[in-house]
Amino acid sequence: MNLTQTFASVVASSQIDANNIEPTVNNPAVATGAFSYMWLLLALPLLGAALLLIGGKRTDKWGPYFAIAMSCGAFVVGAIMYLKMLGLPANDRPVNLHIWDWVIVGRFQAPLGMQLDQLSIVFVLLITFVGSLIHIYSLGYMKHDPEKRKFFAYLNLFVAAMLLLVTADSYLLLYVGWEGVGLASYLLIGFWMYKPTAATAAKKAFVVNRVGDVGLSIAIMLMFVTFGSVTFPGVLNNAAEGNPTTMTWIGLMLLLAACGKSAQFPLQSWLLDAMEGPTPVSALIHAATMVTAGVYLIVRSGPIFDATPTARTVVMIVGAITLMFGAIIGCAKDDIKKALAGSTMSQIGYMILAAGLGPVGYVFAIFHLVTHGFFKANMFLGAGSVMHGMNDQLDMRRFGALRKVMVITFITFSCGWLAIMGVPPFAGFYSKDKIIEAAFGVNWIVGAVALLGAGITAFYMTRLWTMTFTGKSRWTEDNKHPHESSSVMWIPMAILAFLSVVAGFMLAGAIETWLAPVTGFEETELAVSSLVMEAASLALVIIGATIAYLQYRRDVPLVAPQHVSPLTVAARHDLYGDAFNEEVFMRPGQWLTRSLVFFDNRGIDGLVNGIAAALGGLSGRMRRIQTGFARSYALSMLGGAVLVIAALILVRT
Amino acid sequence: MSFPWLTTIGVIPLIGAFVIMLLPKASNELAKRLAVVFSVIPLILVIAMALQFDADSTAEFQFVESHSWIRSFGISYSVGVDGISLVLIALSVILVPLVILAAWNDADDAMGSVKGYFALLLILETFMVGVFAATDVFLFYVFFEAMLIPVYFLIGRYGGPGRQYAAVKFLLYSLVGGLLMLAALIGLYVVSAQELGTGTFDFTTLTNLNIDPGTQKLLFLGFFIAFAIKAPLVPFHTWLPDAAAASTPGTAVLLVGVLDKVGTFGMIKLCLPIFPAASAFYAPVIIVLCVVGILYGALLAIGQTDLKRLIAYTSISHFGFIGLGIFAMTTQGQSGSTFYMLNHGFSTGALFLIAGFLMTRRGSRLVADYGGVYRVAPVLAGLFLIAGLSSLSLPGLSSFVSEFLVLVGTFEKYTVAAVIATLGIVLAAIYILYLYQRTMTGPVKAGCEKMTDIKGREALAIIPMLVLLVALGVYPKPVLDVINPAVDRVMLQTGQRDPEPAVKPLAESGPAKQEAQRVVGTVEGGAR
Amino acid sequence: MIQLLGAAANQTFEMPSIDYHQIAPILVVLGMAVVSVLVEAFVPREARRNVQLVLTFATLIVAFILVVSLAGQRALAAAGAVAVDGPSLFLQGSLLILAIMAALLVAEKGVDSAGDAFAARANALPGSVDEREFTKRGWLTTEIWPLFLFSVGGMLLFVTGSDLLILFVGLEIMSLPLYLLAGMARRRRLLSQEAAMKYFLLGAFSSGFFLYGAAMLYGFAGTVDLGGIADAVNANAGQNGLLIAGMALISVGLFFKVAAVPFHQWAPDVYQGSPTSITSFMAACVKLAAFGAMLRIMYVALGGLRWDWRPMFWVIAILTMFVGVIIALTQTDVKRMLAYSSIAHAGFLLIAVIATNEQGIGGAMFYLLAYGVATIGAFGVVSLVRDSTGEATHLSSWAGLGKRSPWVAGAFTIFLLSFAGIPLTAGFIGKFAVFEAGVAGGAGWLVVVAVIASAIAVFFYGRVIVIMFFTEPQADGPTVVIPSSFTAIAIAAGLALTIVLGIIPQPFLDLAEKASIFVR
Amino acid sequence: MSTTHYLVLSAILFSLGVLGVLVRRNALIVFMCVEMMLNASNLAFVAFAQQNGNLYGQTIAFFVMVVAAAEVVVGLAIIVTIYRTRRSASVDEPSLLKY
Repeated sequence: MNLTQTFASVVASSQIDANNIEPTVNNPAVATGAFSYMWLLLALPLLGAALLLIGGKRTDKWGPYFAIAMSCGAFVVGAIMYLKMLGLPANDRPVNLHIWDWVIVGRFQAPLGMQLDQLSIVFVLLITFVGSLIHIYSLGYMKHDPEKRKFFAYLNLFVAAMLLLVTADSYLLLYVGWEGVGLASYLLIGFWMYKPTAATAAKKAFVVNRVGDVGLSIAIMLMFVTFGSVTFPGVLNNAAEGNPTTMTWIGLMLLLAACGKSAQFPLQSWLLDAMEGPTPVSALIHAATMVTAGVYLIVRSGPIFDATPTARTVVMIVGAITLMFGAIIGCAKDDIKKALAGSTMSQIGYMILAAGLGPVGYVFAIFHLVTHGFFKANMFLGAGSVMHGMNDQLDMRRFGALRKVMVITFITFSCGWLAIMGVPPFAGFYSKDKIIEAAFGVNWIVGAVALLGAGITAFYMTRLWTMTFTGKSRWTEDNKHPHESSSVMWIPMAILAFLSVVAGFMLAGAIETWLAPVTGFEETELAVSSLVMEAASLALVIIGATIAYLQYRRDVPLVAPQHVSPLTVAARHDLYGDAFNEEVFMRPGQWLTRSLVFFDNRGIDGLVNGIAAALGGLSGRMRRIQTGFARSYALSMLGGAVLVIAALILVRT
Repeated sequence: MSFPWLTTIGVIPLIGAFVIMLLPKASNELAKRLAVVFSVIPLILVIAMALQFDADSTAEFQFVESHSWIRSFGISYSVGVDGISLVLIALSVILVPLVILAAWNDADDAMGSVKGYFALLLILETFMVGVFAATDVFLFYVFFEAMLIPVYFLIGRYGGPGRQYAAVKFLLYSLVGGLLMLAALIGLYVVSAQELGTGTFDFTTLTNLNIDPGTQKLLFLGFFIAFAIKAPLVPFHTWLPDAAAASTPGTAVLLVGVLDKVGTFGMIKLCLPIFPAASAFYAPVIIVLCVVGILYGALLAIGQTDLKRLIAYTSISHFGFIGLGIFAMTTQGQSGSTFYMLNHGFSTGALFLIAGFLMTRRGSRLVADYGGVYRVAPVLAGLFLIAGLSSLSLPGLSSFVSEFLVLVGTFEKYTVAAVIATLGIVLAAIYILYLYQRTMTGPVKAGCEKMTDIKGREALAIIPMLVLLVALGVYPKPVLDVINPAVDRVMLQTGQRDPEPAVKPLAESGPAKQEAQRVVGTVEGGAR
Repeated sequence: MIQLLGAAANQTFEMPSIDYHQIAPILVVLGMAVVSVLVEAFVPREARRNVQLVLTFATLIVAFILVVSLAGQRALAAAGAVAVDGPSLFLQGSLLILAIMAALLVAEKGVDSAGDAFAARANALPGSVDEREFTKRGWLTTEIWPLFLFSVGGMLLFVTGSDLLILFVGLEIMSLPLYLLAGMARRRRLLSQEAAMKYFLLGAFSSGFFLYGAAMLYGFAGTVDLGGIADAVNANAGQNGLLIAGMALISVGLFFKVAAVPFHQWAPDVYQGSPTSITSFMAACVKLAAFGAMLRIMYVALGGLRWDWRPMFWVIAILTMFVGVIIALTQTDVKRMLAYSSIAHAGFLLIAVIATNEQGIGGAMFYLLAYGVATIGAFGVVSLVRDSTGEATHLSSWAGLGKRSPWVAGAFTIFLLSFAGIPLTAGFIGKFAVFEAGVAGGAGWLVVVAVIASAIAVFFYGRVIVIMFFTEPQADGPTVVIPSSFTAIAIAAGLALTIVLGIIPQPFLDLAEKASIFVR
Repeated sequence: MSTTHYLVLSAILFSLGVLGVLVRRNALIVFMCVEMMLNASNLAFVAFAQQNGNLYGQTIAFFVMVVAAAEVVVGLAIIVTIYRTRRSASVDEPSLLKY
């Protein structure tokens, strides 16, 4: 319980007034002492991945354990860094480790360096902690998979990339981590590549993420052109000087990147398909860590967004739209993982929305990110446990009454369920209600959306919970004997469940203090007291949960009913996100590709071959002039002579 | 006179070729082994030479050798290297032994003599070293054209179906360009004779000429079209897919990996410094061509059904990037392009070789004939993925560094072009991953069940390239340090400067600053 | 000679002082040609061939040594009739080298089972009993040797002639034996005779033009001395019908000899029909001699009028290049293809004439030498590829030659690459020199046109390589005959010179450069 | 008579010769026409010699006659051989060498 203890001690140790703190100038000190070993954070998991991949089958036996050790090792390193950081005054906490010069060309200077500050250490701890738990869980979940070693290698690779993402000291290096996690995600979603669906989903995830990466690329280029630098200090400390239009563009491009990675509207479509991957992957990557990278990016780039209200508003709107989008999809899905994926999308919508609120929201975005990391990972692992017990069945209509046979899973899952709904005193209550409050403080429409989202969240999560664990069993023939998972799987779930319960309580208040020096913080000004807000949201949650419980408690048809409202149909089709992509991008794209292939063969190459053919034809004609008759040759000579004379006379005149 | 590094490096493969040709019949195995030996020696020499290369030298060229050759036309045998050419020579001498290893069984006596194949590869190596090392423009041209002949035979004699058409097409395209360049070359000589009294082909002297802009434009076109055909830029590209598809994988690697670089090398080393005004004049048009090429090549790659044609089209897209960086005329763009040339050689080289391994196993060039290969040959699939990821410029691999530098360099001057070009990275993801999906994933296709995984010799050919891609991605400094001074010189010769950033930075984060911080840090650390 | 005639006009005949050393090469060759005729008359049949061979080669070598001994001289010799200057010596030297190589081919007796490449007796009817009888007896037409020597002598005269009469006489001495030689092939005699007749009639027709042009110029200038004509041109810059007509008609005669379009049509037929060794002699030496004369006339006599004749030459040059390369594209006979290629080369060479500068002279001379050695080598190879009916000149029968006889095919490839102007071959340096002269002489765009034509030309050169190396051999395809050392030496010399001139051209360029000023 | 008359006559003869080469089929006649062109030149030379007051032209005419004689020898040899082979002296007779 290292994390909770340490977070709790924050409350005691730093009693700075948390109201309205300006972020300090981003000027990290050079890492010394223990900090100079922060490269181990990256090196350990990277070593694990490299060893397992290069070592091949030789490492099959001990590989997974080695990977777990590397991940846990990274957590230990992170924890030491954190403790070390605690001992420093707030403004001295950011440290920078210059590893070596990386891309140095003219004015373009991107060092290979790590920056550890209050914001990144939160992520480091979250990633390594949840990551390690999921490593352990996978030991059980992937026990029988012949390619287990590879799976652990990819997990380690992911952890390394994710850590690079959050500890990079420049946007360019962040980009490396950014795509590194994309690669790991690609490999893990497509882990069962013999399934064409998995292969397609993996590719789709990567490609959609690349669309977002275009945004990140352009943002970095804009930063370089504007500030002559791509490092965090170089960009962020000067952000206020930038031309507002430029800053807006940078902001929007960063948002595009965030949309890709965090499955925000309109780049949300890959996340649901990504559920093709093994469940621990969904828990780690597509719930707890990677998908929150967008939030990290926006919060990290706070000074840029502070300089551009326009971009911030767009961020907020995108967050709000996705919030509803994910929630609605979550309501209609019968596949337990897809329902959870919809929920993830929606929750990240909350975070993005919070990040779009500016300094009033940054810390809550991170707060929710952390608590969500715990409870959503917990629920995904729970879902994995259910699947494990149910012979890889995913359809919730085939579940029911699992409460009795999978007691531990039921309990841990319930903790997560309560946490995500925001029932006090579970973790989500603290983090989500702060976001709703902050949203109301900025704009009541957005606030209302956030509030309504809380109700819908309660509905779909209760639906999921009810259909899975309560009611009558609707199990199929081949999985008549569900069973509880092994301890190696439930212990991580239990730990996460515990955190889903206490994290919010422990971190509330402390996290503002901790993060404020980096992100800045402003107290929300509300017309009504926060108690009223909390009551309203709780009421909505109870209403949503009750409706769901009543509806799905008893008779759930084995096949989804066909005559349902258009909204449900739309939600089942992911609100036509894929259909839209298909119609607007894929089909015209395919048409374009085909016609270009045709054009290249017949047009350009046709022209070239046509010239050749024309010359050949001309040659065929011209050689006919060579008739073989001496007299016609003589005539041609005479013609030539006339030509010569004519040419000479023409020149003369 | 110091040791003639470059001549030695260039001549050794040629000697090797002669030795191999003189071997008695039916000594094919010995020929292959000798080919490895004669291609590894230059590699060792280049490494030794590179270690002595002084990146901070003020001299334009190092390891200079110069002997008068054809005095009547002011032609000399002059070789020397700067950062750009050193990188490309290194690329050539690294790829040739790897290709020889990978191409071990590419040729058989039914097609033509096995000895001939390896002798031609070695002859080609000589010309490749020569073309990059030449500091006399005429000498450059001589190698530029002479290279065609071994390649012509490599394609036409040892290639697959359609090799005759492809070989002739390759030859004609290249020669049309080459001859236009010859005309421009002669023009350049006459201009230099008018200006200096006696004509010269010496590169450094030519860069100092003051050619009148109108003439520059004409001469520039002669050179540029030759290079654009070679590189190849859209719309001069259609020879490449045919040539790459019809040739053996080894030939394709050298063709696309090194030979085509001669085009982009010429653009940055000849067109820009000698014709600065014309380069600046045509740059916008060329930028447009390059951007079109990036997207066009990528879209066509997506639409291909033939493995090698597909890879060839990806290269067309990549050459768009290289051209873009060169004609953006910024330090970042040009350094990026130069570095890109190196990386592209490795990534595309690896792709072609692995495609070749697939083809030897399955006997088909069609993408549709493959599927599920990763189950039967996981290592092969894994290596293919890494090569592919490098082709799509995954951050962390060296191709990312170069591609990003190109984009950022372009963005400084041609924002819209850079933004459109950035879309190329999405298309790159599509063509590579779609290819990977179709060939490697899914259920095992009929005909692929018996595929064996990669063997020792094949792995030995591929892995060095991939290792270099990863290593240079993480630590590109050694290469960038070599390239940067050369690019700075090109910028100076072209009279171009990088634009200033819009905001004067308050907090610098350059190395100087870093250094200062480090010092302060240690002092504090010591005090603590 | 003009002085000689002038002296006659003054009624006081003075013996002109003639430095015989200066005209010794010509005298030796022509004199020995006469001796060669006597050999035909007095030496027994069995010994004739050997005697003729020794005589011919000795003559050519001695003449070459004499040319070398004249190096550096610059004078109008033989009372102004011939010019001993750089160009003429360089061209004479080149001519003699090429003639020796061609003579080696002519002397070949090992490839045809029935004897050498010439009809046993040229007057025997093809297919007649007589012919078979002569063949069986193994008779050889040794008359080719005096004819050969006369032709060489004519060429030597043609490139040095400094007045129009000498040029005309040289032209005829050069051509008349060739008409006969063209018709003497042992195999495919109908073709050979047809070639001879066409060559003769059209050749005579063209020399009619040349002579009438000479008459016009004489009418204009009052002299046939090239220097005298130049003086008259400079003195009389205005419009003059005689001058224009003379210039035009003389040009026609020269264009015919170099096979420029539209005066080229004889060339493919004659090249194809003649015995291959004679074709090589014509292609290399006649072209060289004719261009030598053309350069002299256009530079020395008509140089002052270059602005008048240049546009006309532009037109002819462009026509020549394009017609040559385009028709060559679809040729299926190797010899005919080489003929069209030779037409295209004439087009490239015209650029050097148009340049009207010193580089033009030097460049053209180098080009002619480079082209000549490759041509003789290439035809030498052609003469080796045979099937049961003689030479297999149809391209399709060359399929897979590279696999059967890699060295012969390799040699032919080098010659083709030289024709195509690929670097490291002689042809490239030649092309470079000529194009450089063109650009320096203000014909930049013509060079661009030439470059495009060269690119088209690559197609048919490349096609031959494709056929030889990239296609499978036919089962009953022709074989490469192992020649005697005559042809082998000729091909090897061609190969060696093609490569040496390509890689270390400087000594030859030096020579050509030093030799690039006409005396007048 | 002035020189012009001779020149006109010479031009007419030359043209006739050219025309004859173009229109006549018999190789012998064609050859005769070529000889006529040479003789037209001779006439011009002689006329110009008269006009210019020197003997060059007249001397040249002698040379040309010699050359023409040589040409006859060669030409007749060729034509006769062809005639013996083909039983025809037509220049249009089967032409095997073309295109």
